[in-house]
Amino acid sequence: MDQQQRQAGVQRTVIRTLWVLLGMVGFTVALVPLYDVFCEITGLNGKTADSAQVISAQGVDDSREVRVQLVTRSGNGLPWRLVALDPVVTVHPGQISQVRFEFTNVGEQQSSGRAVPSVSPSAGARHFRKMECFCFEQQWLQPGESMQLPLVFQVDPDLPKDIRTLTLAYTLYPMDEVVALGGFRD
Amino acid sequence: MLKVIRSVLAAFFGVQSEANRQQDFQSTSPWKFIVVGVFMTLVFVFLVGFVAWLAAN
Amino acid sequence: MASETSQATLHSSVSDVAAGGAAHASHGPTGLLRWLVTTNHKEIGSLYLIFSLVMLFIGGSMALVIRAELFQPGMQYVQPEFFNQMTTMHGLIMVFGAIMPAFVGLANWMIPMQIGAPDMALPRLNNFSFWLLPVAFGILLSTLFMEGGGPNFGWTFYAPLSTTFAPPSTSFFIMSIHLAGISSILGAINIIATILNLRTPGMRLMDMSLFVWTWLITAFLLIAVMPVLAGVVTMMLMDINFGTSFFDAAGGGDPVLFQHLFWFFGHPEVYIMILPAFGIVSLIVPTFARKRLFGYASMVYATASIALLSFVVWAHHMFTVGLPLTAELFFMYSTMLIAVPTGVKVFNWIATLFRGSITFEVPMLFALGFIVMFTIGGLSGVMLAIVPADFQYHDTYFVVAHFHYVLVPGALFAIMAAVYFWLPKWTGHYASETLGKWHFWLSVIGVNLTFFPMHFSGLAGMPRRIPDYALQFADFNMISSIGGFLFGFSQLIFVWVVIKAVRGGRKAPAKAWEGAEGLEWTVPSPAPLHTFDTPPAYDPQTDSPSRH
Amino acid sequence: MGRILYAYLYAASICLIVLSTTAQASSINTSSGFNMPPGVTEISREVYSLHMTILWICVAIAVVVFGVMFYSLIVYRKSKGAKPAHFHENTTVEIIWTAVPLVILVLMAVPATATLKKMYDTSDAELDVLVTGYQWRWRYEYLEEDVSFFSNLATPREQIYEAEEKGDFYLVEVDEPMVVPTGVKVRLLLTANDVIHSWWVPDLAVKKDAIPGFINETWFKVDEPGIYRGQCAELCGRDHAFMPIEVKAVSPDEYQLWLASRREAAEAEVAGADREWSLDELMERGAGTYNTYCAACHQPQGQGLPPMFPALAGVGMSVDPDGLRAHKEIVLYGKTGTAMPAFGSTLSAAELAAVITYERNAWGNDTGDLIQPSAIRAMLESQ
Repeated sequence: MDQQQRQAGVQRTVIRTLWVLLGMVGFTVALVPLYDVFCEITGLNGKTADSAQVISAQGVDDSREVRVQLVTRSGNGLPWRLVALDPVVTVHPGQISQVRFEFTNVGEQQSSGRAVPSVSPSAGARHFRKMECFCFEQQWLQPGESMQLPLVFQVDPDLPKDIRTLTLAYTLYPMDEVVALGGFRD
Repeated sequence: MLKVIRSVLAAFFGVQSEANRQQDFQSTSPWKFIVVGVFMTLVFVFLVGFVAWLAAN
Repeated sequence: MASETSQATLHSSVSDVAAGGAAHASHGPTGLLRWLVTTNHKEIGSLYLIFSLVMLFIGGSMALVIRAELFQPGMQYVQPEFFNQMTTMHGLIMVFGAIMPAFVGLANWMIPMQIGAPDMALPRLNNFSFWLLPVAFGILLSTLFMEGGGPNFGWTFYAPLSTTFAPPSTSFFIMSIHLAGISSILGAINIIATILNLRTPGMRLMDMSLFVWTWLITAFLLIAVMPVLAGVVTMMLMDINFGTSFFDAAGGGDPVLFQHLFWFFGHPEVYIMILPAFGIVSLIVPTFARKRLFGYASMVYATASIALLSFVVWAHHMFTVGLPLTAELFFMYSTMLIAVPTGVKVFNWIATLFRGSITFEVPMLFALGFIVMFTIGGLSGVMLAIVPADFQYHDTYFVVAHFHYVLVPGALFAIMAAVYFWLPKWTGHYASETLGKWHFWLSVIGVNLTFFPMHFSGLAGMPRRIPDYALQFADFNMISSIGGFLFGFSQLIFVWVVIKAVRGGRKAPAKAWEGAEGLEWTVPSPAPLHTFDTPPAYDPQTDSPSRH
Repeated sequence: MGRILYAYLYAASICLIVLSTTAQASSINTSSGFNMPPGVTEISREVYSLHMTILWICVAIAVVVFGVMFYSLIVYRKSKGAKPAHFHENTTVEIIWTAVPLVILVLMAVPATATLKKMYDTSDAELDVLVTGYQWRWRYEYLEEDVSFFSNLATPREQIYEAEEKGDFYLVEVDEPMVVPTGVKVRLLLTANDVIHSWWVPDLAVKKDAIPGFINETWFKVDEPGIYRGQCAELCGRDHAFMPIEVKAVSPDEYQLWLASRREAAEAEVAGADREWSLDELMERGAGTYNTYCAACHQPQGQGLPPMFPALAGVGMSVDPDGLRAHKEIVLYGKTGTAMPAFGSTLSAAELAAVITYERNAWGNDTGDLIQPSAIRAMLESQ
């Protein structure tokens, strides 16, 4: 075989391989948003939607009761106190309920924080619909300021039958600067 | 086309007879096999996923 | 990425081949500079092999630090933070610095000779991809001397331990991974281009040796997953330095995303480290059984099948992160299924041995050791696939035993087998049989003494990556440590064997082994610097490993 | 080829010798010393039998495969005059040896699926405990019971650094075990404060990752009273080896008594902030608190491990007379992006005041600052 042909072949192969490589780079970049979408659809890892959802109009299922536990935690570095004022509520699937949380800044400076939610068991996460939640945005508090914020939610009636307790945990994190890449999309 | 699918299936199974193999390699372009292979992988993923879903519920 | 540089190198390399392939390097510079600028596939192959041998000893010394500390319960020699750096660096160096470059080195040496090509398709790119490696690992090793020490988060570098809570040197670690990754990608492109275009006239794909076949598939795996690794470390870099939150829940990210991305790379990576080993064993077993490989076609198909399936099993490394039930079941089933084509390979080798005419030269010993011990590692892999049981095995010494069986008497033994197999071709001299046998038997005893007890300590409840442990695990750890030192020091015999063979020894003919087949055995031993400047004659009817 | 066999027999005999000696060493779980512990729950026993089933299947496969292999190696030696055969393919044989493993695998998947489904069924638990992984300790919060506490490694440093004889439960003992009632389904909610940890108790067959910002769940039900020990299973930094787990299962009555005593102790701790403390009292209390919660990073002599963990002795805010406010804030609220947790919500006012006083006066820091628990309480309750 002559050199000319070989050289052309090598060049063709290299170009094709580079295209495959480029495709994989693109795929990698796409994996992050794909993962988020996948999580939101399946509730993978207990993630819930990060913006208000519409009310599911399937009606209230009075035959079932679901216990909803509300747990709060504080991350490192924010002089705030977050208290669930209604730590446990019992709801019927489909019913719209409201619970209250109290945020207090015990520090000496104005600061901002955000409560990041996680639902367990994760199979129940996508059935936990939030109509109104402080977790959709970050909060600002003056020193010594305290405020009560509501969470309006609905457990949709499609919740798997074997889930009778849902735990919603909020972890409070300081928000200094947010780079909208990979994380929150606000 | 059916032959290609059969060959790819054989590949998944990991067994192929020499005669069929010879036939596969009569065709010069591997692209048919690669495309069918990737497609069959997706089918396989879907199938296993379906079985897993059935088993879970 | 260094795209401009590589583009430039690439173009000049292509024209280099066009210029006749024979011209380069024969009247180039001499001495050290010659090795720095060489474009000869044999010289670059040697560079890769020497580099990986050096890395094997550096990574091995780190393993011995680990084993020394674990010899007895209590903290004796190192502090926990240094211990963590040792486990991390040991893993990174062995995976990216020893095993992978060794296979690339073997590919460089043997692929052109096995397909009748004068050189690799892109010789200058070849040189560039090699020299990226010493730079990458120089940077990686230098992190050990930086403030706060080197990477200490395990070779899997799970976020956020490797991002928010990592030592300051982590950016250098990321840079070295990038460089090693680019090197692998360029190497893979070169190998694909060589195999697809430079085969001697008459050699079809299905006439290639299994080593070439497995490397072709491995190269595609590299192209597919190295960008994912590069992507994941880039995200880490941004999380550390630019305030993004890919893996940080505080900013809306997710640490589990890291694990998904890492293992989407990491599982195919496991096969990158084992497929070329399959190829090597598939050459050596028929040679010393004096019988054609059983089921050549099935072997090729099974390799392709393993490669494809390796993309859909990644989460079996993550069974305890709390995946939904359906996902756990999916990954359990797919993992069990991937064991089937792997098992088929083992059966094929044994069927090759069956009714052969077997002799036990050193390469054969290592290949047989591979089959036995890789199978042990494979079987414990099947156990690990069973999710409920994996909850007990996960992150224990049982896992450590499993993957070391796959990688040490697996991948590493295959590399050793290859070196003994081709040393006569490379140096013109046979390796010393006596020393080689000592090396083999001490290695076998050392490996099993080190890693077999780890199954027991893991099952009994010893977590991995701990510098100190409960008294219950003391005996097994002591044995593992003794075995580790025995294995480590036995490798000095190997160095001596290689040096001896380079300097002299029993002269080898062109066809160094009675049962050997393939084009590499048609050129004289030692192989001259330039082989197959004119493509050799090839008749599939008589020369193909798949002939009837 | 006898030599290969010999080598294996040799290795095997060494292993057996070891097994016999290990059996005598004190056992930290129900393991025989070299096998998976059968454990103490219905699930753990199921997992164990699943493990034994696949183990024996794998052994059987190995015996067949290696049997054929060694038979070939022994019989078809060239030195015995073996002549090579010429076959190199047999589709029927190949299909059989592919199909047989496939069937075996399917058979293994069925019981595994059933057990896994049980392990995932966390419904109808009677007790919910939130477990939080910290670098390097666990925290247990009994939800709806108003009981919470840290569980720290109890093994003294002297044992680790060879200055003292090691105890039977070296590295697997804690100061405050997690106490659970027997016969009750306990649901664990797992999360972490900093990096990923993994909560593992082999006897309960429970291993689940604790992921910062996310919550996972699993469950167990212990039938027999006893102490079950485990360790963190996910590399979490320097002292990963030093954050054990101890689960103490007691009768439901005893459990109620324990809850009451915990609440009482917590009340006493709160009441401690009502009175004035002397410097000596604070220093003594502070030394204990410091060694339990701070010494792993900042080191027993306050020298730290820079750059990750800053020194406290002689430098920085702990010797700066104007640094008191900042010092209190960092201890109470933690520091973003570091391992420094917010102790304000987890330790008592007395402990916090004591440890800050200690840090400002120990190792020659000698600032003379004396922080009263009441001042800390005022800070936490916001002005």
